[in-house]
Amino acid sequence: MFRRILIANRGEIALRVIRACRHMGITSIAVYSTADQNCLHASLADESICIGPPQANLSYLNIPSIIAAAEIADAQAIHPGYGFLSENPKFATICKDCHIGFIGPSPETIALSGDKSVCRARMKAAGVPTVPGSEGLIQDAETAVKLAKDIGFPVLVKATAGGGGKGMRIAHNDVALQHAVNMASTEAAAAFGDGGVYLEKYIENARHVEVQILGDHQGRIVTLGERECSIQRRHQKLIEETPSVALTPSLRAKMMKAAYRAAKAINYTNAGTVEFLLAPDNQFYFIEFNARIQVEHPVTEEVTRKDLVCEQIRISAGEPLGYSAVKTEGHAIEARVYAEDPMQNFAPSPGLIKNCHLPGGPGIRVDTHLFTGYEVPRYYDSLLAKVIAWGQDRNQAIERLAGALDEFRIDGVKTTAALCATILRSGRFRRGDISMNTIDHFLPKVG
Amino acid sequence: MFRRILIANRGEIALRVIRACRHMGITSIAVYSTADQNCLHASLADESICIGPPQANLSYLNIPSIIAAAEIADAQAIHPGYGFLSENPKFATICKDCHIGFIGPSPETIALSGDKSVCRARMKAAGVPTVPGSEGLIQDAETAVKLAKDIGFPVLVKATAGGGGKGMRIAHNDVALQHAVNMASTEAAAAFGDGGVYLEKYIENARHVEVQILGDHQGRIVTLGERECSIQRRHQKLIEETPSVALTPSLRAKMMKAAYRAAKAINYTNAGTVEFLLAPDNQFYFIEFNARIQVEHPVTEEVTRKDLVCEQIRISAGEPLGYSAVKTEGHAIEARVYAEDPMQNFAPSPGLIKNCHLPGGPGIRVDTHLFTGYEVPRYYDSLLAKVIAWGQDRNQAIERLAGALDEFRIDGVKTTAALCATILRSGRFRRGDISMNTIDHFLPKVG
Amino acid sequence: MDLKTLEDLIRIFEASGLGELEIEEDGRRMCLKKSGAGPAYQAAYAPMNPLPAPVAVPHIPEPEHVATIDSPMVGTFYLAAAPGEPAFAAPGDRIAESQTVCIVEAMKLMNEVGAKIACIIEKVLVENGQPVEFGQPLFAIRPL
Amino acid sequence: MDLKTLEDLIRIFEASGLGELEIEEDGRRMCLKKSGAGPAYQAAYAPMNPLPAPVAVPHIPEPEHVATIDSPMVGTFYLAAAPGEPAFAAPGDRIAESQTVCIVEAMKLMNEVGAKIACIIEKVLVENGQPVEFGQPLFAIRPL
Repeated sequence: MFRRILIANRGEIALRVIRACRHMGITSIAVYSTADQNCLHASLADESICIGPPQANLSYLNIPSIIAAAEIADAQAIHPGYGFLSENPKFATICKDCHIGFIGPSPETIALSGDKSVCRARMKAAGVPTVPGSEGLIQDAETAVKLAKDIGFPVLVKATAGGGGKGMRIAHNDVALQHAVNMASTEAAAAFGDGGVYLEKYIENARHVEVQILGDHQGRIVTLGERECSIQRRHQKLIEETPSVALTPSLRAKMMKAAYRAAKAINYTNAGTVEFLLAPDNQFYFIEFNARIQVEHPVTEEVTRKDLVCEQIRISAGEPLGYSAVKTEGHAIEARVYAEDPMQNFAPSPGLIKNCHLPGGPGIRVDTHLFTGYEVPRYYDSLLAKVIAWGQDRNQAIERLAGALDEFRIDGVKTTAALCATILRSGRFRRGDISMNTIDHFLPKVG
Repeated sequence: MFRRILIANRGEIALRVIRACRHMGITSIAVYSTADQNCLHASLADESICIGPPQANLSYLNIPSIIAAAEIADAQAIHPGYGFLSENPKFATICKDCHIGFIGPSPETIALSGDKSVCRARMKAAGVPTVPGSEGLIQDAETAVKLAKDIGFPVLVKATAGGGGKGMRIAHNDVALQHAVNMASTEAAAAFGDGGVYLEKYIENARHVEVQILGDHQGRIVTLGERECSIQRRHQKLIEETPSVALTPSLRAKMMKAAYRAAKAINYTNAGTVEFLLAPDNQFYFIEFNARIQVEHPVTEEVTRKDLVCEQIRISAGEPLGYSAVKTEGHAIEARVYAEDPMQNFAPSPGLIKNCHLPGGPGIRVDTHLFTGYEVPRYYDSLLAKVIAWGQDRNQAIERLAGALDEFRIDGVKTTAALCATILRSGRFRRGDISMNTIDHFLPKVG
Repeated sequence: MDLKTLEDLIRIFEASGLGELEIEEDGRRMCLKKSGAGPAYQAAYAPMNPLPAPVAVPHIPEPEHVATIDSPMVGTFYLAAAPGEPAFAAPGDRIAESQTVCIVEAMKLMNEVGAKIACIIEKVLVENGQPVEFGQPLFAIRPL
Repeated sequence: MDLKTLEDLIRIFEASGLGELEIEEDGRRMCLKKSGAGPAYQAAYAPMNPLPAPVAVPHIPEPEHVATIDSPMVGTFYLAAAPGEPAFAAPGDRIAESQTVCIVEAMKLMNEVGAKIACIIEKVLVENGQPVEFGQPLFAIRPL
C-alpha cells in the first residue's frame, strides 16, 4: 500500500481524497496555487506545496510542477480527482514513466474514452447498444445531411474530443445541420484542439442514467448500480440519485450487463462510469465512459456503504476487489450547490463567503471546502458543496435533502441551493417524471 | 398521525425532533426562553413560541407554560426530548389529562423507572439479573454495614431518585459506609426531594453497556442492539459506540433477552434504554431504565438505519412496529462535544462562538445547534454537538471520527473535542480495553 | 519606490499581525490597510429563515411606545373576567400600581396581570381571546 | 506614473489580501480600495491546523530583507550547474539584470532562474539541493 499520496486537485474533491488517505493511514500531500493558500485542502492535508500562480494552466494543469511536487514530496502515487488532469492521458503516461502511481485507469483507457467516436465504435463492436449515428467522424456537411436523413431528424453533432456540453449542437433540418457541423467543428477545434465531430440521433426527453463500475488489476469488473442524473443545467448535472425510478429490475439487470460488457471490452481498471441515454421507450444507449471518480459518487457510497475513493487507492496499489457484487439499501440523492445565479442563466457568482453554516442531522452528508471567510475564486469550477441525503425510501431522501438545503446558509454569493430544494419538492420530481429537459420548467422563461 | 407537534426542549435534540417532523410532513412548534430567541431550534421550526425567561424552571421546566403553549399552538402531541421534563411523570400525566399526546412511555413507566430501588426489585422478580444489594431502601447505617459484610466491600450507596451521578457514593469499609449513607441521603434529599437510598455491590472495572428498545401500543417489544458507553466523565457519557467490543454473539444474545424480559415485565412503550453493568467476568447486571430518547441514539440509527425519533412519533400515534428484529451493519461511534474544559475537571465554558466550522465527508454525521455567533448560555446543559461516524468496521469508524474531530472548529469556548480525538486514537481505546474508569488515564493527575 | 519593493512590503505586511501600516519618508507617504480589519468575528447570525411568526400567535407588533405592560407568561389573553363582564382596562383609563389590567389563561388557570407602575392605558395591543407569548406587549401605557 | 506601472500596481494590489492601499509621492496621491471591503465579514479564516510546513519542503523563512529573488516553480534548488562547478551566485556578488543565479530542477529539466533586476546578493536563503515551492524566496538581494 502507498504510504504517501499527492492530490493534484483542489476544492471538495481534494478534501474527499485527503479524508480517504487519513482513514487509511496514508500521508496526504496537497498542492495549491497562490490563490488557494488559505483553502481547506492546503490546511487539512498532512503536507502541502505551493505549485504556482492562480491560473489553472500554470498550477493545477501544469504537469511539470505537479510531477516536481510529487518528486520532492516523495509521493508514491497521485490522485487526480475529477477535472484538471484527471482525464489527461499524457499526464497518466508521465506518471507511469516517472514511476509514480496514477490513481485512475490506464493511459490507454483514458485516451480511448476521450476519443468519443472511436470509443463509440468499440462499444458497438462489443455489442453495447449505441445511439444510431455516424460510423466514426463525419468528413463534411453533405455526408452529415445524407446520414441524418437515414436516421431521422433531429440529430446531435458532437465533438469527438468534447465534454461538458462544449462542441455539441442539435439540428432539426438540413440547413441547420450544415451550420451545426461547421460551428461544432470550429468550437471543438478551439476548445480541445481537435475539430473532429460525429453524428448521433437526438433522443428527445431522454434520461441520463449511468452505471458506476470498479475494475481491479486482476481483471475483475464490478457494477455498483446506477445513478440517474437527468436534472442538468447547461449539460452539467445538478441533482443525482440512486436508484433511478425509471429502471424496473429487469431493465436494471440489462443495463448492468451492458455496462459490464462495455468495461470488460476495454479491460477497464479503477473507478469509472458508463453513461447511457435512456429513451422514453425504455431503450438505452451507450454515450461515453467517464474515466475517473465522479462528482456524484457519494450517492452510490450512501446506498452501498462502500468508500469508492478508498477502493480506487486499493485498486491502484494492486489489491484485488474482494467481491463481485454489492448490496444496496435505501435511496440517496445529491444536490450540487454551485456559486451561480440560476435566475441569470447560471452566471458564475464568485465572491467572499461572509457566513457559511452547514446542515446536519440524520441521513445528511455534506462534502464541501467552504468556510466562513472563503473567497470563491474566479479561476476554477464554481462547485461549492454537495449535500447528500440517504433515506429508507425516495420520499424520505427527498424530504431530508430539501430540509438540509433549507438549513444550508451561504452568505455572499448566489447559489443553486434554493433551486435544488424547489425542484426536489416539485410534483414533477416527486413523481419521477423527469428528463434532461426538466430544468427548463424551473427557470425564468427567456423572452 | 399527528399534524402538529410541540417540542418541549432546546439545543441539538430540539433540532433533531424538528428534522424528524419535517421528514414526516408534521408541523413543528418550538418553544424557547428569552435567552434562546436566536437559537436554531426557534428559527428552524415551522412555528415558535416564547415561553419564559432564561432560568429553566421558569421556561423549559415550567409545566403550565408548556401546556399553555401547546394549547394555543393547537399541538396534538409534545416531544420532550431528553432532560428537562422528559422523565417527569407528573408532566406526562398532565399531558394525558389535557388530551395532548406525550411522545414517550406511560406516566406509570416513567414513575417506576424513576424510583430505582422499586424498579430494581421489579426486575429481580422478573428474572433480570441485578447487582447484589439491598432489598428496597435501607433504613439506617447499621443495616447497611451488616448487608455490606454479606455481599462484600466495596459497595455503592445510591439515591433511589438519583441520576447523573448525584446522590451516589462508594464505600470501601464500615466507617466509610456509615458516612456515605448519611451523606448520600442528605445529598439526595436536597437534590431530588427524596432521601431514600439503597445499596449495591460496587463492581470494579465494569463497563456500561445499554440496550436500545422500542415498544408499541400493540404490546410488541423490539431490541435494537447495544451501545457501549464506558467512556464517561463525572458519571456522564462522553464516547459511545455500537457494537460493544466486549460482547460475544452469545453474550449479546443473553443481554438482548434480558433487556426484552425487563421491558416486557413493565409493558414498556415507546423508545427506551435498559442499562447494564458488564463485569470483567462477563456477568451483567441491570442498573436502570432510561425512559426517553437518549443523547447517544444516533449510533444505533447509523448501524440500523432506523430513524428512532420518527419511530417514537409513530408509536405515540398508535402505529404498530412493523418488525420484530432489526439488522445492523458496520460500526458507529459518537463523540460528545461539550463546552467544558477537560483540563479543569470539565468546568463549564460558556461564551460566544466566534467561529464554528462543522466537519463533513463520508460516514460523518453532525447533530448540533451551534452556529457562528451563538452564545453558549450559562443556564443549560453544556452539550454543543454530537459527531457520529459510521465505518465498515470499528477501525474505520475510529479514523473517521478522530479525523472529523480534528476538522471541527469551535472558537471562543473550551471543548471536549480534542480530548475525544485523543482517546479514540489511543492504544487503549483501539484495543477496546476500556471501562468506566478509562477516562482517568487521559486527564491531568490531581496532586 | 519600485514595484518589486512594494510587492515585498505588501507580503511582509500581510504576514504580520498588523491591521494598518503607514510609512512617511522623504516626502513619500504610503498607507496599507487589511480588508475586513475590525471585529474579530461576525457577531450576529441572522438565521436564514428569520424567526417565523407562529400561526397561532400573531406576530408581536413593533412597540410604538416606549412603555408597555408585557405578558408574564404564555397563554390566552382576556380583557375581562368573563364574557359580558366589563373590561379590566381600556384606552384612557388611569391605572394604579398593581391594579389588574387583564387575564392570561394558562392550563385553565386565570392569571391576573397587574400594572407594575401607575399609568394611563394608551392602547390595547392584543385582541380579546388571542394567544400571547411570554414577554409579548399587551398594553401601551404612559407612566404617571 | 505610466499606465503600465499603474496596471502592475493594481495587479499586485489585487493579488494581495489588502483592503486599501494609499501612496503619496512627489505631490501625487493614489488610493486603491477593494470593493466590498468592510468590516461586515470575517476576512481571514485562520485554519485550525495552521498551514502545515511540508516535511519535504523546509518552511519558508521570514524574509529579513525587503527584496528577494523567488522561485518561479516548484522543484529542487541548485546553486551550480553541476556538482563541483562554481556557484552561479554568492553573497556579495553583483548581479546584472537577467543573469542566472541558480537552477530549479523540475521533471529532469534544469530551469535557469535569472535576476529580474540588477542587484547585489545579500544572502542565499535555501541550501543547495533542497526542494523549493513556487514563490519561495531563494535569495535576499539589494537592488542596484
